[in-house]
Amino acid sequence: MKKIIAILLTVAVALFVFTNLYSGDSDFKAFGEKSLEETVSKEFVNKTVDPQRVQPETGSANIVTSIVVNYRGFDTMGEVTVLFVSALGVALLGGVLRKKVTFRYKPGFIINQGMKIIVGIILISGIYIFVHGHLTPGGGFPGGAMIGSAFLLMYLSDDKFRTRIAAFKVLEGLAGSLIMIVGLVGLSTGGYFLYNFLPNGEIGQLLSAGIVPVLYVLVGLKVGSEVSNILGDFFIGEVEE
Amino acid sequence: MSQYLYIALMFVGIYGLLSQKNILKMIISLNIMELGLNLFIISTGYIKEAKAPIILFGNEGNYVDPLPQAIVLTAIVIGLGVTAVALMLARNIYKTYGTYEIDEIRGENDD
Amino acid sequence: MSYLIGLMLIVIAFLWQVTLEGFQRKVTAKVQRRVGPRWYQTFMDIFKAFSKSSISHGFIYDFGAMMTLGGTMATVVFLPFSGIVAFNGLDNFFVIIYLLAVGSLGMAMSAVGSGNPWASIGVMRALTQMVGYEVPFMIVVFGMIFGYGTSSISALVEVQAGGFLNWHLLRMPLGAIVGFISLMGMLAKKPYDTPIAPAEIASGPLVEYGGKHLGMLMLQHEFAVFIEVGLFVNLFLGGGGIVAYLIKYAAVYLFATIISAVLGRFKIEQVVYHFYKVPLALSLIQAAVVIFTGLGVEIWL
Amino acid sequence: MINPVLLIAIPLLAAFISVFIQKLSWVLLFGVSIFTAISGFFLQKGMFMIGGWKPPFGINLMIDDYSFIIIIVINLLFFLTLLSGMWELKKNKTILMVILAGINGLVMTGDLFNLFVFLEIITISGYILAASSDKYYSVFKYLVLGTLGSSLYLFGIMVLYGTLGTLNMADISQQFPNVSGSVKIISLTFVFAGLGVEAKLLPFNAWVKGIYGNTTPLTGPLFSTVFATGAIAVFGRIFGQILVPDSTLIFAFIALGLITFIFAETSAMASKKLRELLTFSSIGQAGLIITMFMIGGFYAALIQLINNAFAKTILFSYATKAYKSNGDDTINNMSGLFRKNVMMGFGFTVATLSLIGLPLFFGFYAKINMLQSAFALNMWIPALIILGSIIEGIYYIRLLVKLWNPGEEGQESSELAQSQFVIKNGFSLSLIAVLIGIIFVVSGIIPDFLTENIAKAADSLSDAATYLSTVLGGI
Amino acid sequence: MTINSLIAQGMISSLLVYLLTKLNKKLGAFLTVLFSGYLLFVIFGFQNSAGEVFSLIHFGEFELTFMTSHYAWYFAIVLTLTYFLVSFFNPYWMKKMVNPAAYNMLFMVSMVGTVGVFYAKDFLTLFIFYEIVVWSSLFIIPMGKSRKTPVIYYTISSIGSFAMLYAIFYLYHSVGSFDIQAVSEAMSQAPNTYRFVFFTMIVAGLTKLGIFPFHTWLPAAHGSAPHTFSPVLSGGLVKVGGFIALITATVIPSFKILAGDLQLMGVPFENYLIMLLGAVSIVVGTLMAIKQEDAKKLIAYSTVSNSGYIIIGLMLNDQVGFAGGMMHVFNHAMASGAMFLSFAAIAYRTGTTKMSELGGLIKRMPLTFAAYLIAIISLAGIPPMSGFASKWLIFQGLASNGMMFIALAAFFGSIGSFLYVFRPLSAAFLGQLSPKHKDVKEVPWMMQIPLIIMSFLTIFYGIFPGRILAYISKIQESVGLKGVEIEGTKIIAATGMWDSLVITLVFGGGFMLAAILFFISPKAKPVDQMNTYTSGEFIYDPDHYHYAKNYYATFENNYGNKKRVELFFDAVALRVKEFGEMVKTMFFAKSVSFSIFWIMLFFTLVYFWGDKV
Repeated sequence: MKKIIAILLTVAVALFVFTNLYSGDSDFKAFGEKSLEETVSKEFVNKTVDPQRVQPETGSANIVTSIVVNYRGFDTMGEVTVLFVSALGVALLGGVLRKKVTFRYKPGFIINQGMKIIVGIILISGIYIFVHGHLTPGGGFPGGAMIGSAFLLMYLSDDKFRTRIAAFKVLEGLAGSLIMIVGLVGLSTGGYFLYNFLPNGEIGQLLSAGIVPVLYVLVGLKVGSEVSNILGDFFIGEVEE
Repeated sequence: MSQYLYIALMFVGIYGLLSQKNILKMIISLNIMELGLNLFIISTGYIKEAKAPIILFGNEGNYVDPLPQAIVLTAIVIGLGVTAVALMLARNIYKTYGTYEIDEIRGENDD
Repeated sequence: MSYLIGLMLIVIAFLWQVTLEGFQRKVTAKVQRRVGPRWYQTFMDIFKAFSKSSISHGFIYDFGAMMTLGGTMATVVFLPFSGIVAFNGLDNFFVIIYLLAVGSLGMAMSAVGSGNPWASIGVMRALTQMVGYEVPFMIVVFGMIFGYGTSSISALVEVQAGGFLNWHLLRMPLGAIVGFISLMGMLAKKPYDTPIAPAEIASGPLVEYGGKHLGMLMLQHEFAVFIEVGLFVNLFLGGGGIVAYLIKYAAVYLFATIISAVLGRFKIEQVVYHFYKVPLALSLIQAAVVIFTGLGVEIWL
Repeated sequence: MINPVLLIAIPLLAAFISVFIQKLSWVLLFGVSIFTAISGFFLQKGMFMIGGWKPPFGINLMIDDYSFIIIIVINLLFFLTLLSGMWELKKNKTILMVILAGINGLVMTGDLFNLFVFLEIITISGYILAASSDKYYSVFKYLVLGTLGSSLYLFGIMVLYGTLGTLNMADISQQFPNVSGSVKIISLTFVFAGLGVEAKLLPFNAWVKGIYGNTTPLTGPLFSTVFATGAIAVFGRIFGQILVPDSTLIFAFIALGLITFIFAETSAMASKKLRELLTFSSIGQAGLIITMFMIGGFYAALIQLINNAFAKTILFSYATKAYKSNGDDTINNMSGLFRKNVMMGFGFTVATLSLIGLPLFFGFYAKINMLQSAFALNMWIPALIILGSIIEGIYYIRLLVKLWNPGEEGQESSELAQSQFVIKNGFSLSLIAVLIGIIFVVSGIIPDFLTENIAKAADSLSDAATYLSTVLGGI
Repeated sequence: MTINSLIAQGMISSLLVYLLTKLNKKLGAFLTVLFSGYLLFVIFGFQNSAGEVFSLIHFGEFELTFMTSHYAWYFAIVLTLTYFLVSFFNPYWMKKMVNPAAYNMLFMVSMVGTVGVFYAKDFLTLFIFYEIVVWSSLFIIPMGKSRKTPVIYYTISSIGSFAMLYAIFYLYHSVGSFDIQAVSEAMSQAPNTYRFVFFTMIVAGLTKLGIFPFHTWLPAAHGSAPHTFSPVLSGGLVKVGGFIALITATVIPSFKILAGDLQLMGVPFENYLIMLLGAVSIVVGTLMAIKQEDAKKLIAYSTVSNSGYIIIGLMLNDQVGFAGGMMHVFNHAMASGAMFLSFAAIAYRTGTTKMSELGGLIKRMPLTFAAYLIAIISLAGIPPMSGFASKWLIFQGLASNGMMFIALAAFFGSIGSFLYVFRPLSAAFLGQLSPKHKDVKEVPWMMQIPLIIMSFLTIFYGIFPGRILAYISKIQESVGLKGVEIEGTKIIAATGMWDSLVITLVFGGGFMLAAILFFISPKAKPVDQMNTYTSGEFIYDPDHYHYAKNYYATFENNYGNKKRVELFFDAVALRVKEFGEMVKTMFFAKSVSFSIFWIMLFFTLVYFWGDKV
């Protein structure tokens, strides 16, 4: 009975949403039918938000990156903070458990050795991704996540790895502080927080797009260390069965 | 149209929240809902026959809307953070009450 | 001058009512097939009481006795007696009713001040009974006051002038019935003699009294009867000249005596219940008739 | 004059630094809090672009009179909370700094999606702080509802984006009236429900009981004042200025606000524990304030918001301290507790009376303004507000009478019957209580010295044109 | 001296009193005496002032102003007098109080508050001070016996005050002004608005007066308040309700505005309805007072009954009845104040106010007894005390309008009052002295002062009621009524007249006559109280020989023993709580799904309801 009510209710609300969203007189742009001209994005794409700036406004080839890090860099700063807080939270919550993990299995030789090779590759590709965030798809977050996955692999394969969490904490804090400092430097040089105070260079170059790559690298490092932290904290309290 | 499916997916998540009594299942439901939502966000940026918004690829002008992509990036990360906290909470609940079933949790919120 | 008239009224009241009290005892005795005392027996009782020695239970015991007699005598002064009004215009119905209460209060205080629980119980009964009879009576008079626009008793007497057809006994028959029943209650005649109830509570408030205290209370009782019966005569029987007044008075009083002589005694809660069941309803009907239709006041024959 | 970005950037910077310099975190936290509390008064007004990108393309911070006053209030409250919860900070210092940044951002931001990000920052911080009570299931409930709420909010704003192609508040508020009804209803209800979770409106607020009811001296005042004020202020901003609902829908929202108010007050009346009672009172107040925002009584809503926030600081601090010191907060066991700490008792009483809206205290001014603006709409809303106030008054008076007067029922009040409870570490709270108490009394007699800025704030909220021109016309 | 500086002084000195009481308990209490005397003195100076306006402060965009008027002075003087007289008791109770400093402060605040209420020029000021009075008195009550009754008090008070607040803002919304004069003028054009306002605003008056069905707080609060505060509550604060009723029905002239409405027995039906409530409260108050065991509760119920007289008198809005109602304000303040004070005196010496535990105190506390006796004679409306004057006027007013049913209640209450006022007299002062209280002494001289003053005033204005009525006739003329007619000591109503002086003299003469008779007769032999007729039994225990418990048990048998209104209010409170619990279980359930269900339901409802916005 309960489930039926649940289904009915969900379906009812869903139906109402559908009918309202896609009804004839709805202004909502149906799937794929919108035009870029009607959104603020057209200025992002054309890089013509601020006509007084040196063109192109951002040297980032990846427009998504230019939005994420430059036009809406503030969101990114917030999102990094969210991740930071949740990493802290996981640590705090896990701190209650206070028990070191031991796996029921013993990592074998193949895993041990294979890991050493693969981790390097993963780390490097991760770093590559966030360093080239302004040029190619990807960026700080995917890169950071890859770094995190590398460390997950290390956790899984090596019991002794778990001692270096403190280093991540420092890295995390440092990267975060640097992001803020970059923002503040922008404030003091350009008058705006997160102002792009570096030259944009030429689109397509690695050293282009002003502070975008700088920030994205910092974000990548931060995300990587945070993800690693989260994972590390999860391992702390694993209860032995 | 696939956008319908995304909204439907969101409601599937909500249905999960409505009907599930297991904490882990609820976390999964939340994730399903967020997934649907993220897909919906992405879909609002889709433009027919437009390309990824990367200038180097040479599709001058004819890009899909990049803003939803930026937003979804943020949304995903936030979802990740929430899920991490949720999982940790689930572990603490299990540690404290020895169960993941909501009905079996005793000793909270009773006055 | 007014004060002298007042004093005269007090004397008249004393002489007339004490005499009538003697007759009343005689009548009661006759009804009950007894011989009964002589008609001046009550005079003798009172004078004797004043000459005997007595005991005092303290200040309030004495003070209350004085207060009750003084208050009741003061009330007599304000009651119109066959057209004689000591203070012109001050014969207000409410003044009389409430001034009479001074006497009751004094007696109650004095009685309870004696410290005898029987007295307390008697006082309790007296007060309770008062709640019973006063309200219907006042409602009836209230109708009259509204009807004639005056609460002066002499004015209410005047409107009844000109033959017995103008009497309120006939104009307001229900009111008169209520008035009479209330009168019985005021007089504490059977069946409403619950507060005194000699066999039950040893004469209630009077249990401790002797000598001059008793004499004063007896006097007070006579004056109170004079006022109560006088009120009925004035309000329902149209007052009249001195002779007519006295005859009406005697008739009412003896009629009440005869009725009470053959009846038993109510319990106190029965008294209140009784008064609120029939007389109150009748009085309300009477008042409503007067107030809403004018029947009995403006419209009459 | 201080650039408002600093109110976000400096706490965040301090938070990041505190991770690797643990020992300094105590200093950092108080330093940052004092900095924000003071600099709130010297905030530069106007529109501030982040990264120099003009709205609606970039993100902007908006400091008009409205956010100005909210920022001052929130930062002061945060500082007071820190003072009263000084002994409870433990490992939460970093998170507190993040919260400070998040709540400031939440109030100042001029972008709907940015608002979502800040909302998430404070809710996730909230989950973590709430978990310090060890009531994990309650926190989980909060988490589920909070996530659901923010997802609904996100859906709502993405529908708006899909329709209008912009996320900037000013831009949206300009175009919103022309949007078709079906999009309006979707976006409004979803945004309303999403924010309703944080603002504690009735069907969305199941988490509140478990969280507020199990607070510590730190989290109690933090949630009930800082978070609540921030959330409701955002609510007021969005529904008072940006997405102004039409007549039909606003009626539903007002109804919900009033239902929240009255239902929560009845629940509070049925509560036997102090924290739970305060919890429901907070919910009720939130409902009331949101109702006022919805009917357009911005001035009254703001006054009541501030009144409620400062009053709840004392109430929750005291309640949580009493629980912390004695392990119990059943009201019946606390009889005569104020006799032991008269200063706190004074503050508590004044705060309560102000909350009920009795004259001589600031709350009365709020109440008469509420009634005035409610009467401007119709006759039933003020009647319901008054009904709720009666219920609220009853349980608060019951509480006060109990806490001031030890003694068994039917016996003369005497010290002998006094509760065995004590309040530990109460010195800072005593100071706060007396301070706020005096402010309440003084402003209750001469409200002008507080209300001048509030009136400006209310004006700026109802004056959408100025907001638009400041944001979109600027630079 | 102006009213506003007086108020400011009062508020400041209340703080001063608080601090001084902290230093020295007695000192603070003496300061309350001093200040209330000062207040009385200053207020007295405003006797002939009318229409003077004083501005207090700007309260936001509103301005709080005071205006002197005759009716304000009348109420203010009655209340300050009550406060002043009661304050003499304060120094002796400081040791027994749990929080004397707060008591003194709140005592002062409530006193100043009442002055503010009466002199308010506009409704906002009136409401502010009204609420100040409510909460300041509210916090004194729990210092007595009960922690529950203040809540009852607050609940009922707040029903009234919030109804008034609603009315005030409704008026402000429709008239655009808080000013009483302005509202009064505007209302004559808008009888429909006024009709609504009349009923909502008068609720405040009814609650404060303790009119049925809002009477439940009176016995609860008065009965359990500190002994020194009960007289203020009953004699003083209740009259604030009378003032509200006066403002609502007379200062805003209901008899003119509602002249077009259905008239019942000469008054608009609105007034008549309120009078009916007054009548019911007379009956209820009387019946309930009769059966109380605790003297304070008894007096509290008598207050209910007397409030009924006040409201009936005020609602009559005529020449005679209105004057009676107004005069009853004073009479009841003095009488009930004196009654409560005498029982405070008894409690001071014996520690109890339960009638069955007392008895025979007249020998030990004769002055208290005398004060009580005079008070009850006045309260029962027996000449020659002042209480008779007001009752007589009210009866005349009722009679000339033919309000039969209300008169029924009035008569019943009047006769019934004999019952209940006599009971404490009999049970506490008369009868057998309990051995427990053998060594009780008369109260200290300072506590005797108010008793003497109250008794004196009661007698004085009983003999010369014209002194008050002359002022009341000024009030009547200032609100557009015909002033009550007085000739020397004669009071003339349309349906009769009476002369208080003559009655007093005649009564005095009668008393002298009786006294002469008494003293010329043989001297009586004083005997011990236990030396009475005992049906021949030997009685040794005075306690058992004292008839005090269940005094009117037989009478009570005639009516039920259920407090129906209290039960009703309790039931309402219980329902509210149950509803609260239901809300808790419905919306704050343990399961998350539950609230998600509600959210979904909310969406569904919104979409159903406002399909297209």
